[in-house]
Parts: sequence; structure tokens; C-alpha cells
Amino acid sequence: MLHLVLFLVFGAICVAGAINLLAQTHPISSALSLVVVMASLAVEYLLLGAEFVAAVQVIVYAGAVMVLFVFVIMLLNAGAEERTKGSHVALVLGVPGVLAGGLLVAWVLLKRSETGRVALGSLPGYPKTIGTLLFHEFLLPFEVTSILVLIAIMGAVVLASRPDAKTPSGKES
Amino acid sequence: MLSLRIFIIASVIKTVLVIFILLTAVAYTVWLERKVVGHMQNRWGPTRVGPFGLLQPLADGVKFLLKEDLTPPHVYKPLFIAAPMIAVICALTSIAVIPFGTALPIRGYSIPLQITDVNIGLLVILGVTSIGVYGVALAGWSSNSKYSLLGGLRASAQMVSYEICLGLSLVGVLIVSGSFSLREIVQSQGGHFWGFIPKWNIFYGGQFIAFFIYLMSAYAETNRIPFDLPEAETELVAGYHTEYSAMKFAMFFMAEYANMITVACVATLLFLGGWSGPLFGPPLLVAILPTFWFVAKIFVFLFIYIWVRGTLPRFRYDQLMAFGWKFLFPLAIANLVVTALIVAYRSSL
Amino acid sequence: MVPVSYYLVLSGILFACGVVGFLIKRNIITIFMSIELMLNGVNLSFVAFAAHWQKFSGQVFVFFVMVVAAAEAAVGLAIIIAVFRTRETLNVDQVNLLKL
Amino acid sequence: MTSSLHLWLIPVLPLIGAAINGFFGRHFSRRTVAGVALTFCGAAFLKALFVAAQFSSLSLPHTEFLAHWIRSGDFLVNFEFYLDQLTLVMLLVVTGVGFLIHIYSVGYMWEEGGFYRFFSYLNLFMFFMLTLVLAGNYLQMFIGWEGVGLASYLLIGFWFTKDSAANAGKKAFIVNRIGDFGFLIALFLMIKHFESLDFGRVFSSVSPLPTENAGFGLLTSIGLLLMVGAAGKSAQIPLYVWLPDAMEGPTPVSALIHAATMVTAGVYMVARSHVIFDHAPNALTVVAIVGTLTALFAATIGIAQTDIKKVLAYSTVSQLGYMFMACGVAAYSAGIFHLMTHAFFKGLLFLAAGSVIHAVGGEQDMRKMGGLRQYIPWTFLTMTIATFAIAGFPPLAGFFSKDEILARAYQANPAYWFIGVTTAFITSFYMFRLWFMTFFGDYRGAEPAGHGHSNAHGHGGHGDPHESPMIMLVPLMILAVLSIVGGWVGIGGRFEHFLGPVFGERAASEVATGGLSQSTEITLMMISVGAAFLGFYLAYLLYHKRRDLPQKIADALGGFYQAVVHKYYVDEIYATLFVKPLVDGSTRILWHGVDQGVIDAAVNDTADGARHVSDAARHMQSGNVRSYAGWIAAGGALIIAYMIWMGIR
Repeated sequence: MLHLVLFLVFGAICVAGAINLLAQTHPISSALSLVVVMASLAVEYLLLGAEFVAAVQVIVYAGAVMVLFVFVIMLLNAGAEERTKGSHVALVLGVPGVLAGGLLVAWVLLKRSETGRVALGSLPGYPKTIGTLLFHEFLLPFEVTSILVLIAIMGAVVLASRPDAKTPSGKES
Repeated sequence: MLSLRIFIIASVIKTVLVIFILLTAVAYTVWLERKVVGHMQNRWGPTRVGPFGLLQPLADGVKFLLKEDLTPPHVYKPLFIAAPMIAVICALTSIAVIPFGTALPIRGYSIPLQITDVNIGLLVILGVTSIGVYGVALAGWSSNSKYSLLGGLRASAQMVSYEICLGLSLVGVLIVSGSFSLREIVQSQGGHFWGFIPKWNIFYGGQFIAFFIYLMSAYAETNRIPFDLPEAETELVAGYHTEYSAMKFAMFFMAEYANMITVACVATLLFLGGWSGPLFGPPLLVAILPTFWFVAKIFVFLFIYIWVRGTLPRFRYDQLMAFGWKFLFPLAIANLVVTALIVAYRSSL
Repeated sequence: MVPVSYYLVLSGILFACGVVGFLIKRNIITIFMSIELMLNGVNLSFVAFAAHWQKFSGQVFVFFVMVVAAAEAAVGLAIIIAVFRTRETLNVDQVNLLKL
Repeated sequence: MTSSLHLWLIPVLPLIGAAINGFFGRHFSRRTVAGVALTFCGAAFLKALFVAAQFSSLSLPHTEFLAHWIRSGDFLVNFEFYLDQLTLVMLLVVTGVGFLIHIYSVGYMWEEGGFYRFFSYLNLFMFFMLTLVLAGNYLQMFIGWEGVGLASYLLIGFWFTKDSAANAGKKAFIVNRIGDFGFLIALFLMIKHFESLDFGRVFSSVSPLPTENAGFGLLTSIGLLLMVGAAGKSAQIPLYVWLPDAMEGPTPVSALIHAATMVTAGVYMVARSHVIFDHAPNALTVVAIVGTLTALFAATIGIAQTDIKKVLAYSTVSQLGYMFMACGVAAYSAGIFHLMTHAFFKGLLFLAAGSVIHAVGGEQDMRKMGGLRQYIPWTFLTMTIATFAIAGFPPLAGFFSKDEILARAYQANPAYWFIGVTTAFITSFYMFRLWFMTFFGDYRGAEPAGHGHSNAHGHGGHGDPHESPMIMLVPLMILAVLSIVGGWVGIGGRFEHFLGPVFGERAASEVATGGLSQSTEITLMMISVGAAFLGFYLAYLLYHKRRDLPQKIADALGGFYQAVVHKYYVDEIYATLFVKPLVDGSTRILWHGVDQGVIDAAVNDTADGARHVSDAARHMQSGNVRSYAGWIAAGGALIIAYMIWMGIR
């Protein structure tokens, strides 16, 4: 019961945040809505027992990735969104398509809802368990991911640096 | 095992008590800073209100409360109001998982001196402090002023950067102690090397380097000198809180000092052995002494904070970033690797 | 006891919100946030399935998704900055040189 | 296999020479080029002599395996060399005559441009011809077969800037393709039915088969197809038309390729495949008829030609017809015997003709020659010997071989013999006509200065006809000697006896029993010699005594004479019957109809269609990211719906 209540409360916050993300015109508001979604998702993870995932969700997503978003919004001084009409396809074809697909999936899932239930914190994902799995069974993907991150860092640096940037000719040089 | 009722009662009492103590500590940390810096600069600091100016924080608090709450017309109001709240709430929340001492035996119940003991306590602190960045960043952005914006930009970039070094410096300790639970980390530091050196993490292996990295990162995370660029008075007027006044300003102020205390607590717990120290005397004293040692260590750490403030100049922004990414970050990685190798070697013996 | 399908439906809703956001938002940064929203929705279903099948692999996958998302955010935001530098706009409807 | 003779050296030596001259000859002096060509060709000749010297100690047929070539399932083709008596005869003829002509060419071509190119081609020809002769299987033979065709094409078109030479090369090449087509189909039939192209295995597969006396069986088909190939290569009816045109090439080429060696490859091939033909009498009959008709037909054309080389070309066609006639009556060794003697005297005739042309500064028309006897005595002498040899005067080479063939033809069918003797008479007549017109009477040529064929010869600057240099005369003399003594090896059936093992017991036994009675044989011999004398006398009468007569006779004959002059209009008939319909059909149906109407149209319409569809579809490519996302979302929804529908069903 407690589980269901908590699920519904934080699920509602989640959905509200997601819808607010769509409704807000200013990117900062959208970003904060997304932070809310992520934070409440972390709670949902906790309900499922994935406490390490929840902590990392907060630290990495809410604490780092979204800060980066906010930083970029501030850096580019992005204003409120202009409502240009660039694409009819997106509105006419895409949105109904998404809604139809989502409804279909939801219908199917809810129809089969009796097949599986989970208890509160049924699979406690302690850091030790996750770490053991990560460094034994998933060692190769882990290493490959580290290479991916390295490449991403270099890519980001190259992309964001101005092509005509000169080295700062200050006191050091 | 505590019953739910007693658990709730104890929790509420502990929460109120801790927040009261924390706010008081914040107030007197400010007094301490003014006093210490004053003496360092060959002046007296606050002396007029109460003996040694001990009532000065109270007077300041009253002043903040009574001042007109000015909201400039050009700000983005919802966030302008929300930003200081985010800052102060995050600062106060992180204290929840910090243990102050061993369990206190009251009426047959063993009440742990800690609001809540989660086994990923350290991660909670990291998560909450990382959320705290939003307070500063949003304050800077919503003020709609170029000084504030620059302050907010600097704050978010600086804090995200140094959070990495901060986290990496802690990983060494985590490897040594093998737990995320702050209580277990403290317990792993009990005992002595060769009978007289306390078995604190700071003395263990290469963790002194980790402590140094943590110290640097902590100064940057709390926007303190020498890394106080987001609020540098001389260049950005006051950075992200230029447009703030009265209680909203006080909230940022409180958040900053509360954060200082939090990082001091974490440093004490992780590197300085927490509440461990010589225990002697009657049982009551034995029960209280750990907390005393804990507070004493925090005091030392805070004193170093103030000492640094009184002696070091401010870094330039590119120096700050270069220091973080090109010196601290590789150092932290190296420390991590060396620690891991040592632990692996010891466990293989 | 909560049916797993509830979590999955929630994850589906988040994903659908992400797609709709991609479709209706004009600001490239917001669109990017919509992608993050989709990734979060997928993560939730990973964790839910992990609980359902009592296997930790699902939680491990979440870490990979997060790492990839973080990397993607770094590169993507760098791209946004580069685009903004050349096009002076963040509106995707005005960034449409690649056509016809 | 006994000790290796390294037979592969024989063809490869000229190939090395060809490669050296072909790749580097441009930078060599003429002396070096000639040295290289002669060295490698001579080495091949010496090697062939060496093989001949060791011949008696070999177990025959002697094969030498070099390498695997094609291995496909059970089908196996090797690089293999095959040596028996027939091969040896061919080998000596090809290398010997080839070497002499190489020597001659050095003198003949000295002033020409592309000297290195000429010798590179000539050596290349030697390589292919020797490959053909030494081949151990039909496929390797086919390489040589095609290769000599290539060399022939290159050498006919040696003066490729001259339109007629280039066209003649093309004509030779294309007409040869028709023959090669038949040859190839014959090879395919062999692969299908005997699963091998190896001489030994094919022949041992054929031997047990019954003789196809009637009907049109497998062996008859193969035999006829091989004959088609042979007809193409050896210029038999109906594919002889390329050989007269091939005279556009330099004269040594005409001597070597288009008289002595390459054109006899067909005869060699038929003789080599005698096992097949022996089992297919109908095919053999066709060979005999074709040979006989070609002999007569070409000889009649030869009467009216005025170009000295054209006369010799038709003479060659005629003589090849003789050889086929011999093969057609299963007198293979007689055919090969004539092949050998013919190589000597026809090679000599061409070289001497070349010497004559050389002497008069490039003129080839006999009507502008005459009285050259005193200007070029050595050439006159050798030419005389050759003319008497081809006319069949005893005891020169031609007499023996021709007599042999006629005797065997009489044995098979007197009709063949009759036509053969008639042809011999005509041959004698036109050869002496050539002889008289060229060497007797008065010199009718204009002052050669500045008048010579600029392309054929660069000897523009000399006045009177002059004798050729020694390097050209020596081969002439050697060939003259061979033309005299070459036939003597056939006295008493020795040549046939030598080749006996190759052509089986049948031919050998017939030789042993003598076949014809002594008196019949002598009678036949007398008749053929009489025919030769008659030809000589007639030519003497018409072209030496009464020079006005030929014109009168020609006028009297009228249309018939015109037909002969125009080679019975065969070229024109071919042009009307085959070339023009082919060109028109290609233009109208294949080019305008199939190529433009179907293939091009299909390609163009596909492209047009793609463009129209793309025109419609490009509106999807709006460049707007959100539109793309819209398409993706709609597609994703469709896929989800489909999957769910499948799941429910």
C-alpha cells in the first residue's frame, strides 16, 4: 500500500514535471522541470531498491548533466522560445503517432498487469553488488564505455573551441 | 530495535536539535571568522555587542529580518525567490546523514547521534551538494544582471569541475574503508599505528594527498577564498547575490557557512577519524567525549578555512580552471590508482 | 506490491513526453532535454525489469545509459554552441540548410 | 617420362626475344635488334636440331609436363609438350624456314621504320607457332592458334598508317574468327564427351568408337567443326578471302606466315586429329572436296592476277587445297610431305618476289617489270628453281610431293586426280606466266626514281633495278637448295614410313603393299609431268612468243575473263550476302532497335522514373529536424501497432 502511494505520488510529480517541460517556453524552466523529473525518478528507483542507481541518478544527471544544460542556457543567454511553424509533419503526423503508439503500449501493458508484481525495495542494489557485476561480467562494455567517454571529451573540446581562438597571450607567455 | 513511534519522536527531536545547533554554529562561525580575520589584520573584530561581541550574530540576524526585502523589477521572479531557498535547503539537508558521535544511551534505548543512518550516506551528501549548485546558478541567471549572470556562470562551471576532484579524492578513502556508510568509515579508523599514531585516513597510505585535494575542492565548492570568484567583490560587485538583500541574502550567507560546516564534517569523518579520540572519566563524560572530539576537529578545520581566507589572495579564473583540470584532476587519479594498488597488495597478503 | 506494468507505463509516458517534446519544441536545447527525458524513461523500465526478473544486469545497464547520456550531453552541447556561433539562433526551424 | 629435353625452351626462346625487342627495342640500334631477334630465333632452331639429333633415342610420343593450368573437377588441362614424328617435321620446318626468313628480313626491312617492332612481332609469331606445334592438348594448341592469328594481324597491319593494310589486318582477323568459332565448338564437344582435351586421352577415347560411315554423328560433327577452323586458318573455301589481302604485309611476313608456316596450321591440325577423321569418313570426304575445289578455284584466279604477290597468294591457297585433298583421302603423310616441300619452294618464291620488288623499288605489278634476268641474276636463278619446283618438274621437291598426292588421290577417286592434274597444269601455267613476265622481255618499268611505293619501300633514290644484298640472297640460296633436294626424302616412301607411327598402321600398310601397280604409278607420273610441261609451253607461247595473244584471248572470253580478274566476285558476293546485311541489321535492329530502343531506353527510363519519384519524395527532406522526427515517430507507431497486432493474432 505504502509502495503504491509513494509510486503514485512520485509518478505524478514525474509526469507533471515532464508535461511542464513541454509547456514551458523558457529553456531554464524546462531544465528545472527536468531536474524535478529526475529527482522524483531517483525516488522511484529507491522504491525498486536500486539505491545506488538513485544516488548516481541525482549526482550525475541532476548534479552534472543538467547543470551543464543550465550553464549552456546561461552562456548562450537563450530567451523564450519562438513559436515558428517549421514543420507540419511533426504536428500532423508525429504527435498523433506518438500518442497512438503510447496508448497502444500502455493498453497492452495494463492488460497484462497481473503477471508480475514487485515488492518495495525487492532488489536492493548495493554498490558492492553493482560494482562486482560491473567489473566482472560487464568489464569489457565498461572499458569500451570509458573509451567512448574519452572520445566524447575530445569531441566536445574540439567542437566548442573557437577555430580562430588564439592562445591567451597574457602574462604567462 | 526501535518502535516506529519512538523512531519518529526521536527523529523529530534530533532534526530540530541538529538544525538549531547548525544554525547557531553558522552564526558563530561568522563571528569566529570576523574575529580571527580581525586579529590577523591587527584589529579587534566585533566587540561592542555583548562580551567579545558574542551577541553580534544575533544582532545581525535581527537586522536581516527587519531590513526591507527588495526585489528589483527586472528579475525573473519565481526563480529569484526560489534560488536562495534551494541553496539553503540543500545546505541544511546534507547534515542529515552526518553522525556526530557514537550512540547515546537514553532510557535503555541506544539513540544514534545522527538524524538518519543510510548506508550510502556519502553519496547522499554528494548528491545534495551537487543540487546546491542550482541555487547559485539560478540566482545569477534570474537576477537579470550581467554581474550576477557572470557570477552564476562562474559558479556552475567551477562547481561542476571541482565536484569531480572532490569525488575522486573521496574514492581513495572509500577503497580503504570499503563502505559508503559514514558511520562505518569512522569505525574503520579506530585504533592506532604502532600504539600512538591515530589510525586516521589522513595518515594512511597516500591519503594525505587525498586530503589536500579534498581541501582544495572544498574551498572551490563553497566559493571560499582563494576560489571565491563567483562572488568576487572587486570584479563582480558581489557576483550571484548582487541583487539580493535582507533575508534572501541571509539565506545565501547561511547556505555558504552551512556548507562550510558540512564539508568540515565530511573531512573530519573521512580523514580525521570522526569522533574517535581518547576517552576517559565517568560514563557521562565517556558518552559526551566523542562528540567533543568531533566538534573540536571541525573547529580546527574551520579555523584553517578562516586562516586561509586571511592570508591568500584570489586566483584568476583561468588559473582556477587550469589548477582544477590540469593539476588536481590528474593528481586525484594518480592517488586513486596508487591507493587501489596498495589495497589490492595488502588484501593479497 | 505494485505491478511492474505500472512502472513500465510510467516509463512509457515519460518516453512519449520526450518524443512529443522533440516534435513540438523549437529550442534546440529543449529538444536536447527531451532526449534526456526519453533516456530517463528507458532507464526506469530497465530498473523495473531488473526488479521483476531479480537480476542486477538491468541496473548495470542504467549506468551505461547514464555514461552514454553524459557523453552525449557534452558533445551535444558543444554542437549547440558551435551551431549558435554560426547561425546566431537556437531555433531548429531556422537551422534547415540541409535540404533539397 | 625419360630424361627431359626441356622442350619448353623452344617456344620460350623467341618469346624472350620478342619481349626484349618489344619492351626495350625502341632504344636499341638496328644492329642490336636484329642481333637479339636472330639470336633467340636461331637458338630455337638449334634446340630443334638438338631434339632431332636425340630423336631416335626417344620413346614416342614423348610428352613433357610443365605445370597444371586448369583444374576444374575431373577436367584437367596442363601445360604440356608433345613430341612425335609429325611434331618434329613441323618443328624443323618452322624453326628452319623461320630462321632463314628472319635473316632475310634483316636485309629487307633495314630501311623501314618500326624495325624493332617488326622483329618483336616476328619473334612473337615464332613463339605462338611453336606453342601450336608442340602443344600437348587442344587448348594449348588453341592458344598457339589464336596467338599466330594475333601475330598475323599485327604483321599484316604492320604499315598501319596505310588504310588498305589496316583493313586487310582486320579482314584476316575477322574471317579467322569464324573458323576459330568452329574450332572452339569442337573443343567444347570434346570436353563434353571425352572430358579431356589431351591428345592422348582424346584419341584413346575415340579409337574404340565405331566408324561413323553414315549419318551425322558426334565424330563427324567434331571433324567438320575442326575443318571449319582449319579452313579459316588455312584459307580454304569459303574462308580463303583474307589471304590474298594479307599480302599488304611486308613480304617476309607473307613468306613466313602466309605461305610457309601459319597457313599450314590447319593442315597440321587435321593431320594431328587424324584419329577423329579416320572415324568420320563423311567429314573426310568434305575435307577432300573442299581441298580439291579450293585448289582448282584459286588456281584459276591466279591466272589473271597482275600483282606478283597476289599470284603467289592464290598459288598458296591452291597448294593448301592440295594438302587438304591429301588429308581428305587419308594420305596425311603425303599432305605433310607437300606441306614441307611447299614451305621450301613457296617461302623461296615469296622471298625471291620480295627481292624482285626490292630491286624495282617497291613495284608489285608484273606488267611494269620484265627483263630483270640480267639485273638480278641470283634472284632469277633461285626464282627459277622455285618455279620449276612448284610446277612439278622432276627432280625438284614439288614433283615428289605433288606426285604422291595425285597418286593417292587417284587411288581414292579418279575425279580428285583429274582435278588435281588440271590444277597442276594451271599452276604450271600461271607460275611460268609470272616467270616470263618478270624476267624476260624488256624492262617496262618507268624510271623508279621518286616513283616507288612510298610505304612499301623507302628505296626511292636508285635508278636501275639492282641485286639485293647478300644477307637476303643467302637465305634464297639455302631455300633453293632445299627446294631441289627437299623432295628426295620422299623417294621410296621413306617419308611416309617415318611418319607411319603417327598415322597408324593403315597408312603404313598401304605404303608397304604399294597400293597401285608400278605401271599405273608411272603413267600417272608421266601425265602430271606432261601437264607441267604443257603449262610451261603455253606460258612460253603467250607471254614470251606472242605477247599480243593474251589480250585477244581475254577479249574473246569476255565476261568469263572479267570474272576471273575480279576473283569471281567472291568479295563482292560476300559483301552483299553477309557484310551488308550484317551491318544494316546491326544498325537498324541491334543499334537503333535493341540498343537505343530497349537497353538505353530501359536505363534512361529507370533514371527518369527515379528522378520523378525522387522529385516527389524530396519534399520529405525538408531539412527540418522536427519533420524528420515526425516521420520517425509515425513510423515507430506503425511498427508498434504491427507488432501488437501480430502479438494479439
